[in-house]
Amino acid sequence: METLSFKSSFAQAAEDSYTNFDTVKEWKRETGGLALGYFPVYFPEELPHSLGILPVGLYGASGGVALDMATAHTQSFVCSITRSVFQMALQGNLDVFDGLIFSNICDVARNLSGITKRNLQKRYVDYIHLPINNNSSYATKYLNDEYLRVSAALEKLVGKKLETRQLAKSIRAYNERRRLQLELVNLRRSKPWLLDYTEWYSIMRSGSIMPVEHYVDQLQRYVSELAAKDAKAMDRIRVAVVGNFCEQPPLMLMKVIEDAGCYIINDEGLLGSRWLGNVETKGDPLFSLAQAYVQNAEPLTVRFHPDINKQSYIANFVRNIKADGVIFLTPKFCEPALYDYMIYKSTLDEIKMPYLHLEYEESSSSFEHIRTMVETFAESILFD
Amino acid sequence: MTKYFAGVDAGSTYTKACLLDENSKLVTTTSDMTGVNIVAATKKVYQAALSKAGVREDEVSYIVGTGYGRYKITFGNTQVTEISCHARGAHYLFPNTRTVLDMGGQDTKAIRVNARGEVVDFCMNDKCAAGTGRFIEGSARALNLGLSEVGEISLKSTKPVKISATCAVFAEMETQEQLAYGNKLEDILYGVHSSIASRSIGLLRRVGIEPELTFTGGVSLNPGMVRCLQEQLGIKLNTSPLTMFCGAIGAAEFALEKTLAVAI
Amino acid sequence: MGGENFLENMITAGIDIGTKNTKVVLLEDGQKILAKENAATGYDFNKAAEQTFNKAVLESGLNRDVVEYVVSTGFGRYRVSFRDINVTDITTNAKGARLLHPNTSCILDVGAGNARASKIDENGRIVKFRSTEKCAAGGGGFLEKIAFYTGVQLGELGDVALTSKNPVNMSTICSVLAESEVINLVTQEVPMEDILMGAHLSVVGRVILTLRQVGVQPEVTLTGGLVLNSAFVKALEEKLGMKVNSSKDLYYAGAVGAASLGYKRLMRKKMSNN
Amino acid sequence: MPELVAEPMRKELDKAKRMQGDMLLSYFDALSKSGVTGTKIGYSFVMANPIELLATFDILPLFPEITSLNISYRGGAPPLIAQAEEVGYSTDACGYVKMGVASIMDKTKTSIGYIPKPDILFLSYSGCQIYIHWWEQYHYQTGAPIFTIDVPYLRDYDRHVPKHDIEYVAGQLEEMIPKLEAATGKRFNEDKLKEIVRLSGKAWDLWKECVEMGKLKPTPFDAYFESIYYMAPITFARGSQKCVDFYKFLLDELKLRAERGIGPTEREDYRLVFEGVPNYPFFKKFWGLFSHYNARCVASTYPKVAGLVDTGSFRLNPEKPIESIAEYMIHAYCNWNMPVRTHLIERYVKDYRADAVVIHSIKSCRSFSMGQGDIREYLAKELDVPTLLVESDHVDPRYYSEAQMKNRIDAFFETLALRKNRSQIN
Ligand SMILES: Nc1ncnc2c1ncn2[C@@H]1O[C@H](COP(=O)(O)OP(=O)(O)O)[C@@H](O)[C@H]1O
Ligand SMILES: Nc1ncnc2c1ncn2[C@@H]1O[C@H](COP(=O)(O)OP(=O)(O)O)[C@@H](O)[C@H]1O
Ligand code: SF4
Ligand code: SF4
Ligand code: SF4
Repeated sequence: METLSFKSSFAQAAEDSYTNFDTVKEWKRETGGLALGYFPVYFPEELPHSLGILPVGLYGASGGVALDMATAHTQSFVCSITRSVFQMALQGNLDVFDGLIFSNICDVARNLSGITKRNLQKRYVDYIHLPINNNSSYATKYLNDEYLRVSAALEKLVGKKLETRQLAKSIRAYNERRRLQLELVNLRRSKPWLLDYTEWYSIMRSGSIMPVEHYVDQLQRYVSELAAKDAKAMDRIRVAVVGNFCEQPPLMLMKVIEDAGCYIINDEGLLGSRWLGNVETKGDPLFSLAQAYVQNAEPLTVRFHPDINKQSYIANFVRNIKADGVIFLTPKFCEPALYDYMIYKSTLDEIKMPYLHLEYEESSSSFEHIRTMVETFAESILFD
Repeated sequence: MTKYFAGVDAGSTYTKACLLDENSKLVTTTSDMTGVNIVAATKKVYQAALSKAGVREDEVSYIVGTGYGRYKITFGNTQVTEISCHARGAHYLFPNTRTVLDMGGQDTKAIRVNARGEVVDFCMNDKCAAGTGRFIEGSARALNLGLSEVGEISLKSTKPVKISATCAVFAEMETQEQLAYGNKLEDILYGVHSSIASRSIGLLRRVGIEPELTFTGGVSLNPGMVRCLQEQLGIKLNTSPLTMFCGAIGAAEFALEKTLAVAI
Repeated sequence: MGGENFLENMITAGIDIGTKNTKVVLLEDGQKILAKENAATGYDFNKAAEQTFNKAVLESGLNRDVVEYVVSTGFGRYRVSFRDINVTDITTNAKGARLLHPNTSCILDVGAGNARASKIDENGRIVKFRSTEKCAAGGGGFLEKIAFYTGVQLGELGDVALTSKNPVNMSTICSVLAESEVINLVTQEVPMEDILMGAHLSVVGRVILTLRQVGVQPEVTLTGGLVLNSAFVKALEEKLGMKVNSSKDLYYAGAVGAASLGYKRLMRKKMSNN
Repeated sequence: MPELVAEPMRKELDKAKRMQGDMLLSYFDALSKSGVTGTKIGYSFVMANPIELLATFDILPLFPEITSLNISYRGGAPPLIAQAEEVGYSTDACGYVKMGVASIMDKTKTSIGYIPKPDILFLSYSGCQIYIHWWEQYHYQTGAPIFTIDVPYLRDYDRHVPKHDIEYVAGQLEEMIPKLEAATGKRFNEDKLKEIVRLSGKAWDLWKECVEMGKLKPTPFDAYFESIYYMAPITFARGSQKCVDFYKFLLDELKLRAERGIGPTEREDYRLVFEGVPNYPFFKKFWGLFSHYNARCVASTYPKVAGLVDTGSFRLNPEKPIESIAEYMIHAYCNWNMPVRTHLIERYVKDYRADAVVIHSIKSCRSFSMGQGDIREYLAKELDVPTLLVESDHVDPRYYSEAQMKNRIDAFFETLALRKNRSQIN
């Protein structure tokens, strides 16, 4: 395994994206460019990228900061990612970012944008309302205008104009990233023993902090080396992990799940980065970007899809990826995840697919309870 | 004849009483477990204070009750919440107090006070972030340790364990799981104290931390807690063996003031 | 080796390290209980396991070496140095419950920290299981705390509660809140037994939720420390509207299940060696 | 509620409250008869609904928020919540959702009777995202179709709404018309819509006058605890003559109170601003903790969830019905970002000459509660307005601890008394 040379750079970048952002600082120093932090799940990274701004995903501090300042401003019954991101905003970890952007992932994140603004008066803090009524004929035009609004704000920030050619170029770069990430997804689905979850995770995560060209370059080499690799498969159950789309579970927890006898062949962690597939670059690229969102976005808990039946969606999904079981891994106090659990679970009951529901916090450091539950779960499937 | 003023703090764990004389001098303090019979406990602790000071009942002009059981102090003249009383009591012991952290058995309060010891702003723990003396007691009992031991033991920690859960219920589970991982007792206990400290600091930030900060309530007797708070805050706290009595002292001060007000 | 009798008189041990108590059972041929012991877990799990195990051996009057296989379970299962294998307590409790009450189809295991409900099929396989939600946790440990505040001995807790005619309604979901509510009730001098019964009912309410989530189906068997608590059992039966298996031996269900699983493993091992 | 005013007088002055109660009863009655009358039931939200459009098609709106809060007010929440949790809903989930889902499970009878199932689910995504999840639950539970109106969040910190937001919302409303025609078999009648919008606009104007009576010193009514009764008709009866009549009546009653110098408490010692959803299971007890100190609420945010009537942010215009409804929908309280919400409270404190702010925070409603800590920070630290933040739940009695609540409120009034005394001396 150690032969894969880029492994450590992925891991380093991922580690850096929790609280330090040294990579970003260095990039800024070298290029003189600006950086923009964005909150999960969906964000049109192409917009800042085409203006020379580095977009960086903010996925929580993974327990790396004390939450004392956040506690003063937020209630205790909200998820940890919002509190740790806010704490970082207050205590300066996010000073490296020239702007912060949120979107409509949930009520908590939405209000987080406002209180961040109030406390960081001078910073550019924005909010994108991504349309949920995507079968309205007005949705794409609306989003197109919304992207124009945000672009105008970003243009003001960098003092540069958005150029169509540049945007098309950015879209192509991100298309490539999405393609490679999907390739890796498929590889792991078919041969999960080729790489540990931790490794897989740091590769995906570093995609949201590294400059995209550099990342694509590394990932390309990685994927081809990995595809050629051979490793021994173990007798484990194949599980899909559902619900961790925003706050990220501690890596240790995922390790506990795998060690208890599972291969995680699907997870929703950092899903936003691989959502839309290939975006058209001919014609008006901004419009295409808006259209891609309205038409292609993957069904996901925090996204409403008027035309997709979630019940048949989950049934087909677990069938297609040949899962033996589903683990609902939901962040503590994350309501959206808890509601979809209800919809999905009734279908899984019907198709007799075993499932297990677990809760976590990004800062959790004890997993005994989870270990017991997952071991029992694996035992009940393995020794069927 | 000297006149005396009494404060009785009927807390969830301990009942405390104190007497002040008319010059506002602290004459005596007493305390005992509250137990299940509050009325009896308050009477007992109050009587103990009288006999310890050699004061007759009729020499006491005014009695103020405070604490959760304040309405059960049948012999008291009036009641004041322990928030106002702790503020006054802290100001009595440390006149430069501007912020008070009171950690008792049932709840934790952060209080900002003015130069006269009057409450300007206060916050109490939300249930989901509750870090109180009760939780330390819980861990102590789970580990078969005495209350006064846990703080001492935690001081020996060299490799503190992180207890990250926010709510006391989860934190307690986590404590036990850390044992299952084979971590050392002192390191876990340090983690327990540290996690409660950080939760109380969140509370303190809500009112704003202005020096001097006085730490009151029963938990202020716990050296482990004092250490964690000082380390995390980076400032020194006022504490003394009397800070546990701040509620009662403040109540007695109110008793004195009330009498003065009536006299004028 | 030879003959049939090498498969007889096999002694296996089950060690269940719970958050509060460690329970050990010695089983002969996966059936007969030779000894059962329990002791507080404390903070040195291996030591607790070792001592309780020795006590059980002593009680059985056997020699330590005759124990051929040791299965550890419960939340400290990884810390038993002399285990042959470890199994989760959900599995062992289900096994133990079925051994002691063969018609069991639902198992409710209530320990100190939380409760787990599981449902088994006719072959004893677990088909569904669930643990109390974190916020609704708090099983026996909560009652112990209440016992402490009210000054009632743990052993008498249930009996005192049963004398209540007018249990208080303590509906709070989380035990942090419930605890402070109890303190306030004590402050208001509500009769002790009414507070205690209220506390029992509140725990029952929470664990029944978990049981209903896997689907209640008779027979229901209760395992874990709360079988020793008469008020809990009664409240549970009343709220469920059915009889619940709650023999005292079920306190050891996890250890029994572990030892019986040990017996199976041992059999298989011996057969394949032979 | 404390009886501080002589009984006959009280009766005289509480006529509007009783009238509201009667209106609500006949509304519930109509709902329960819908099965017989064949009226189509459209589930809708209190915040930002296009009720005028539904009324044009004679769809009877059912607001699960209103049924849930009424059930809860009458002590009926626990069995419903338990029922929902037994099938797997989390204790952390919004109590309204759990009650709503349980109330239409087979054979459920609630404390206000049987709740009819939806024929259509009108989803207005404005502020609360739980709305989406809630309606999805119903959709999978009953198969009723969801008609969606996506309402962009107010992103601007100066309350500016970009043109494309209004176009988008208005466009969706237009798109809904043929769908409604298909669902009800009725033709769209623009004149009818205009008339309904006109009546709505009238009711809003009167309600605005009512809430602004809180500016009087002393205030003739409690703008939180009493408003919670008064706010109901504007939600469920908006667009009808009856609704207009109600607010006329209420306004007269409030004027009469003001004239005679009476109000909800014996005296007015404290003027408070309230933020947050109330706790319905303990509503009167909770009120009592404040009225005990002769504290009256002069302005509050929650009674305006049906429409931010006193902010000048929308105005229904019969000539431009669709656009003005769109604008109304965008300016829903929870659709406002936090700085704008905070400034509204700040303005209330100033305009209504309040002494303090009380925030009641709901554990399972993050749309309101996330950020209330920050509101407190701003008011207490930057404006030096005494602010109390207490928490419980809107429907779930399991999160209310009376002793703790009382302790906090008592202490708060002790500090207010100190402040008052001082300002009198100075
Ligand atoms: N000697 C001690 N050492 C350490 N902690 C103590 C000591 N005495 C009391 N405490 C702590 O103080 C708490 C009780 O504090 P107290 O202020 O008396 O509470 P209350 O007012 O609610 O009764 C106990 O829970 C315990 O944790
Ligand atoms: N003798 C007893 N009488 C009544 N209840 C008891 C007794 N012993 C234990 N319990 C109850 O059982 C709980 C502990 O159960 P146990 O199954 O030993 O827990 P764990 O497995 O988590 O260690 C205690 O919290 C207590 O409520
Ligand atoms: S983890 Fe859930 S609740 Fe928290 S911000 Fe993300 S989606 Fe919202
Ligand atoms: S158990 Fe903890 S997190 Fe849950 S409600 Fe209680 S205090 Fe809050
Ligand atoms: S979360 Fe709040 S705003 Fe949303 S439905 Fe529930 S109570 Fe209403």
